[in-house]
Amino acid sequence: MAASSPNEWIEIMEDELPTAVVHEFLYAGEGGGVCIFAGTTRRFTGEKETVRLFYEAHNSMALKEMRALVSRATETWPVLKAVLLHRTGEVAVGQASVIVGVTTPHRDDAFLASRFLIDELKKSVQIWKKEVYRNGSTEWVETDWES
Amino acid sequence: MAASSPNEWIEIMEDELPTAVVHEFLYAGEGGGVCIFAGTTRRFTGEKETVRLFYEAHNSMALKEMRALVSRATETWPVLKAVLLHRTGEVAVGQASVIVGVTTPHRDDAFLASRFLIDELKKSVQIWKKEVYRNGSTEWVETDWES
Amino acid sequence: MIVTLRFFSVLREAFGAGVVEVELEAGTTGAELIELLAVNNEEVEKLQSVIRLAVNDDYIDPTSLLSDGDDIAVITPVSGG
Amino acid sequence: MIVTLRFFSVLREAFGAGVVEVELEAGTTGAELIELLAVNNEEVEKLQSVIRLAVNDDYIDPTSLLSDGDDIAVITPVSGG
Repeated sequence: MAASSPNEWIEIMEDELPTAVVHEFLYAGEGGGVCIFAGTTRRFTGEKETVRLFYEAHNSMALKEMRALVSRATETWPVLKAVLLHRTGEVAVGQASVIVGVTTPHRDDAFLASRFLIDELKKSVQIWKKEVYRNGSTEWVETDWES
Repeated sequence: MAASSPNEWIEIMEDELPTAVVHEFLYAGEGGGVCIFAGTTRRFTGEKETVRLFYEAHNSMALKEMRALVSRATETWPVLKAVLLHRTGEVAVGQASVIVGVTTPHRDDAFLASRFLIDELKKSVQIWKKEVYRNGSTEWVETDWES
Repeated sequence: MIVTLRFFSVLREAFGAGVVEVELEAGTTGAELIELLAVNNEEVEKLQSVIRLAVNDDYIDPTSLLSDGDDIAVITPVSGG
Repeated sequence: MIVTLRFFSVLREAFGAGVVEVELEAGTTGAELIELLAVNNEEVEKLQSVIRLAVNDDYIDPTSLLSDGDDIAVITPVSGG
């Protein structure tokens, strides 16, 4: 699944997220501010040690929702370039499962738009996360339903 | 000038900023949230077309101030890893002159800490920027003095 | 009528399959389908109030009538990121 | 006494050099040094109210006395980022 427009790169992928290419893509916006958020696997949550995560997506719905979120961001802020990438399958501790990035003329908007994208992605994009703990047990992460 | 601690990478460099290495460094914090801001050269400001920037630093004072800013961030938020890199010399349009990055357990703090670092860097770090325009003219950027 | 159901995460594991075909009476609504699934599966029962259905990648109203051939995703609260 | 002055950006270009040694009377303060520079240089005159001096990488008070051998950075408003 490739970029949906020259200024938007929205993709669900099984491989490691290509961070250097994300920077190149966003810098090409020739804006002044680039804000990137990467969600990585946190090793400890309280006493529990996570060794990896497993992500599953309803790909077609998730991509549609990701495109809708980028559209909303673009309508709200002067977005020159936007990236929204999410991995599925196994993700080891210390790797990124999601990368959000935005280029805008000024930095205020880059921070606000990328904050919006990661917050909304977590609420509405049809992707589910399972924690795999050191002791071998696994758990699908439960979240509050927000419609 | 190398990293000042295993968790802080503060440097002034003449070469292109190493984005992939920045991600690796920040992911190694094993936190949950990584926020990176890159300041890139904006091509147009009003009617004026910038073709490149030139940065000059008082290196020893600038590094000292950058370390102080990272310390303040670390005292205020639960920062696991922090990156503060600034280029000097010529920077072309579409390249980053500065990269700020923070890893924290939760994303709120990553956004706040990196926002703090870029805002304060622009106010207090002893680095100066000259715009080089398409028509050949140049201009040292003037800013408000904030002590 | 025959519809296709798609399960993910907790429900995929609870049903032991990601995609199943089921026969429903004509005139079944979305809410009624969830009721039917809840009778035979305690994960569905537990999540019943927060499950949403989507047909052809669009969420539907619980009162919507399902149609023969519908491709129905059974969506539980998401947890990506 | 002899001190070293370091200029950057606008002032480096205005003075045509980044580092210069100057002779000052003993007992000269930071504010007096800026006055002296302003007399001979219109960029310093223009920026006089916002220039700060640093000795050995620490900002000093305008009333501080300078000492023989001081390495003095003449800092104008910064514009990095």
